[in-house]
Amino acid sequence: MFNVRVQVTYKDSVLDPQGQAVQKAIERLGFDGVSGMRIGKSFEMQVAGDDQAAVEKKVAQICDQLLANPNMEQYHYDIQKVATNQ
Amino acid sequence: MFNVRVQVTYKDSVLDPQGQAVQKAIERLGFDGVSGMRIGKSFEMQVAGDDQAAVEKKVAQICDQLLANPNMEQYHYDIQKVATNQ
Amino acid sequence: MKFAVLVFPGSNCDADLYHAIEDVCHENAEYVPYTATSLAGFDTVLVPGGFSYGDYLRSGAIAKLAPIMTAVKTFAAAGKPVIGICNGFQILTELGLLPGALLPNRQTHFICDTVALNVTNAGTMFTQHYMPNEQIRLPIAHGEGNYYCDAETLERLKVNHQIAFTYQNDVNGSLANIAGVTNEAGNVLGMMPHPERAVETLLGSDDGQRLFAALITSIRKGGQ
Amino acid sequence: MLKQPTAAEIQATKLYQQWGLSDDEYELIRTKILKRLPNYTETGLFSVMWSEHCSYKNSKPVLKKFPTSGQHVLQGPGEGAGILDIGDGQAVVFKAESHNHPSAVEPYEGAATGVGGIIRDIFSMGATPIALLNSLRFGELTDDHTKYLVQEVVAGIGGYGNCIGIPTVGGEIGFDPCYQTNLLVNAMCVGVIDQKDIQQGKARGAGNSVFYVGAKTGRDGIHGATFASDEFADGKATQRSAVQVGDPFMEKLLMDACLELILKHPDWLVGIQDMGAAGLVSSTAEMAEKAGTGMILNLDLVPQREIEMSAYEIMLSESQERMALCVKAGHETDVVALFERYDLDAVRIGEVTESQQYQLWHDGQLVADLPVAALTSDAPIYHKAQTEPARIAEFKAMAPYQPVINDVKRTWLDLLGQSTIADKRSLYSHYDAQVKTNTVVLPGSDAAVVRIRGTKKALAMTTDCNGRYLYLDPKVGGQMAVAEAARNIVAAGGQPLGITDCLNYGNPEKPEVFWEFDQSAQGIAAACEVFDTPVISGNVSFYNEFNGEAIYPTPMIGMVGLIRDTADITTQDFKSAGDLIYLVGQ
Ligand SMILES: Nc1ncnc2c1ncn2[C@@H]1O[C@H](COP(=O)(O)OP(=O)(O)O)[C@@H](O)[C@H]1O
Repeated sequence: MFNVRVQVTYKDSVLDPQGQAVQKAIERLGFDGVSGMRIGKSFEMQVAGDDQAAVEKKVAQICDQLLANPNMEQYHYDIQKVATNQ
Repeated sequence: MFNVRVQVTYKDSVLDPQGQAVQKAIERLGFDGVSGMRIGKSFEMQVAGDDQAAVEKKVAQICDQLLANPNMEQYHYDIQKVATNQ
Repeated sequence: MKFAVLVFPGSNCDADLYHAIEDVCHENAEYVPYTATSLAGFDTVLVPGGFSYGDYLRSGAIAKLAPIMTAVKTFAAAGKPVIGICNGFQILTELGLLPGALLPNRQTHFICDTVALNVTNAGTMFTQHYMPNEQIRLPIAHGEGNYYCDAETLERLKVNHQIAFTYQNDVNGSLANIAGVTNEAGNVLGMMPHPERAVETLLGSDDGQRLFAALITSIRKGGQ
Repeated sequence: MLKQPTAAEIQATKLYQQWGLSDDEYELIRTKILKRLPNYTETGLFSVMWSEHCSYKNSKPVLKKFPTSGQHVLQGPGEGAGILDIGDGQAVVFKAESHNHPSAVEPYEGAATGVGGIIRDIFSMGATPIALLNSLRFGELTDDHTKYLVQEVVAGIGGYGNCIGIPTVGGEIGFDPCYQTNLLVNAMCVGVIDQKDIQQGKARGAGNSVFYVGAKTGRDGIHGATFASDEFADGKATQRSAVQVGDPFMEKLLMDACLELILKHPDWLVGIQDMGAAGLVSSTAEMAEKAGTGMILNLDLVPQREIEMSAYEIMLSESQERMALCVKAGHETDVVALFERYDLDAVRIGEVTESQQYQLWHDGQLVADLPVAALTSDAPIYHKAQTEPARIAEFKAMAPYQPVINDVKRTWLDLLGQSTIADKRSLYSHYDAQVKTNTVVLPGSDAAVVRIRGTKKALAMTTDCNGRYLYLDPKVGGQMAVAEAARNIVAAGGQPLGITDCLNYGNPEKPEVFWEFDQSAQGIAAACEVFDTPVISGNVSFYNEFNGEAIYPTPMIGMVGLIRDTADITTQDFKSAGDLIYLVGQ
C-alpha cells in the first residue's frame, strides 16, 4: 500500500486569475511581501500494491488520463510506502 | 525569500463530493486498488523575509484568516528558503 | 431527420435542446443516455450544457470517459455533425475532438448574461444562415468559458478558419475573444453561448434558431 | 465509540440542557410522557424534535393568525410545501426556508445547502422545481468581512442552483448594520405539478417499508436544528458542529430519481419526505405521525460515511441530499433498481407498524422506544410574554419627519448610490436565470415571470421585505411587505395567488422581540386578507442575535401570482421615447 499525493497546477504560460485574486485579498488583509501566488489542486489517495515502480506507473497514467489536462496543466506526485501490517 | 506551499483539505469528517466522483471515475477507467481519494486546494507563493519563524507565523495567519475555514478545513504547509542571489 | 441529445449524469440543458429541435425546428430529437454505445440512425449529435458529474475535477473531464463517447468519436470521424454547447464544448475539448481548453472565467465566477457575438466564419455548415461578420446576441451561462490554447494552435485555428464565433467584447478572458470553434474538418462545433436559449422571441431572442436551421439545411443537402 | 452516559447520569448532570432542553421540558418527558428516564438516544431525539426549529413551540400560537385557506388552496401549511390551484388540473407548489446560522459559519456551504434543502421540499411533493428565489441581508458593504460574506453567499446560491439546473430568477438583497454579525439567507423554490400527482409525507399501512435514499450519513450538522435555534455569542465558536457540504450533482440525481418514482410508479410509493433539519428522526417521525402509525428502524442498515457512529449521531445527522420514502410492501426491489440506475443508495431501513410506537434498533439493541406523539404532537406550546419596546413610544412621540431637499439631482444620485437601492446585476448575474428556457422576465424587473411550457400561462414570483419599516412599526411594516410583493406581482401582469414566508427575528424569550413577532404577524395576516393571498407555507428563524443585539424584525414575503396569457406580461422599463408616463396611487 502506498500513500500518494498529486498536485496539479496550471502551466506557467496560463494566467491564474484566481491566484491573483487571492494574492490581492492577502494584501488587503495587511500582509506584505507575498508574491507569485498560484492555485492548484491536490489529491490524496491510497494505492494498493507492493511494487513502487508499478504504482508510480499507475499514478502517472491516472494523472495523464484524468487528473490533469495536458493542454493547460502540469502535475507532480509523491509516493510513500505504508507499512502493510498497520 | 521563501517558497511556500500550502495544502488545504476538508477535515476527515466533512463530505468530499469531488473526491468521491473522481474516485469513481478512476474505477471506470479500469484502475483498481485506488481508495480514500480526497481533493484539496494547493497554494504556491513566495514570501519575502530572512527569518523562517516569522515567515511561518505569517503563513499560518494567512491560512487561518483566508486560505482555510477552520470550521471545515485543515491545512499544512512546507516552507523552503530560496538562495537570495538567484 | 434525427438529432441525438446526449444525457450525462448532471446534464441540465438537455431538455432545452430537445425542445428547440422538436417544438421550434419541428425535427425529431431523442435523448441518448451516456451509457449507450451506438449512434446508429442519427444525423446529428448534440452535446448539451449543464454540469456533467457536477463539473467536479474539471468541467467535462469525467464525462469524456462515458461509454457513449467512443461512438461520438466514430460519428465525428465519419464527417457527421456534432455540436457541443457550453458543458458540451468543454466535454468535446477534454475528449480531444476540438482544440484548446476552457479555463475558469477571468472574473473567477459564473456569469449569466446575453452578449454580442460576431459570426467570424459564416461558411460552416452551422453558420451558413448568418451573414459574414454578422452581429448576433446569444445568452451565456458559465463559470469556465475562458478559451485557451497555445500560440501554435491559435495560429492554426486562424489559418483554417476554425474560429466560428467571437465575443464582441472581452466577456470572460477568452483568448482572441473566442466563443466557438470547429474542428479542422468543420463538422464538429463547440461554443460557450447557448443558441438553444435563443429560439423564441418570447424569451428575448431568436438569433440562435438560424444555427439549427443551417444545420438542417446542410443535412438535407447531404453534407456541406 | 465514546461511552454514552446512562439515563441517570443525564438526569444528574443535566446534560440535556446543553442540547437545548429546559429543566421543565425534561421533567415533562420524565414524569408525564414517558414516566421513566429517557436514555441517551431518546434524550437526543427529544432535544431536536422539541427545538423551536422542528416543533414551532414558541411561534405556533402566532402563526395561527395567518389566513391559510381560500379558493385556490390545495395544501396549506403542514406539509413540505404549500400548493395552489392554477387551473387545467395543474398547481403551483412553493415554500421558503432560512439558512441564516449555517451561512454565518460557512457562507458558501450554508447558502448552497439552504438552496438544496428548499428544492427537496418542492420535489418531495411530487412537483418539478421550475424556479428559485432568495432574500439576503448583510451588514453595510464597507468592511472586508461583509464583502467576503456577500461574495461567498452569492457563489453558494449560484453554485447549487446553476449546477442542479433550476433557474434563479429573483430575489432581493439589502444591507444594514443590524445584519452585520447576523446575516440572513432565505431561499425559496417554486414548482409545478399535475394535481393528480400530489404526494404527502405519510407512512401509511403496517408492513410497508421505510426506505432511505440518497447520500450517506456523516456527522454533519449534528444538532444543527437546535444550533439554528441557539443565539450566537463570541465564545461559542469552537462548539459548533461540523459543517454540511452540499452536493448539487447528487441532488440532481436524487431529484430526477424521486420524480421518476413519483410520476411513473405511483403504485410503488406510499409517502415521501425530505430529511431536512433533524434529519432521519424528524422525517420519519413526522411521516408516522401524519399517518397515525408507528415505525421500527434498524440503524445498522443506514448508509454511513463515517465509522462508529452512535444511534444518536445517525438519527440527528443533517447530511444533505437524503430522502425518506414509505414504499408499498412487495415493491422494494423495484425501488432499489430504479435508484440504482441513478447510482444512488436506496436501502430498506425498517417498516411501518400499527403500534404508534417509534422504535430504533442499533447494534442489536433497542435504543429508543417512544410513542410517536411524544416526539411530535406532545411537544409543549408556549405563549410567550410580550412587551412593546420602549423605542416605539419614542417614535410615536416624534414629529413627522419632512426631508428637506435642496439639490434634487444630488439627492437622487445619493439614493441610487446606496448599496440597498443600487442595481444588483453584479450579484444576480452569477445565477443562471435561463436554464430550462422558460424564464420570460429575468431578474431586474419587478417580479420574475416563468412560463408554464405547453400552456399560455405563466407565473409571476417575488420576494420582499423592508426590515427598517418593521423596526419602526412591525404591524404596518408587515402589511407593507405583503403590499410590496403584491405590487410587484401586479406590475408583472399577474394576479396574486398566495404567499410563503421566512420570519426572521431575534430571541423569542425577550418580550420585546416576541411583541415584534406577534405584531408583524398580525400585519401580514391583515394584508393577506385584503389581497386574498393565503399563507400556504413558511418558516420561522429566531435567535438572529449577536451578543444580545437582535436584527430588525425581517419577515421575508415570497409571493406567487398567475398570468393567464403570456401576452399579458408587463415589464418595468420604459419602452420608447414619446410614451406617456402616469403616476398611479397616492
Ligand atoms: N411562518 C410560517 N408561515 C406559515 N407556515 C409556516 C410558517 N412556518 C412554518 N410553517 C409551516 O409549518 C410546516 C413545518 O415547517 P418546517 O418545519 O419549516 O418544514 P420542513 O419540515 O419542511 O422543514 C410547513 O408546512 C411550513 O409551511
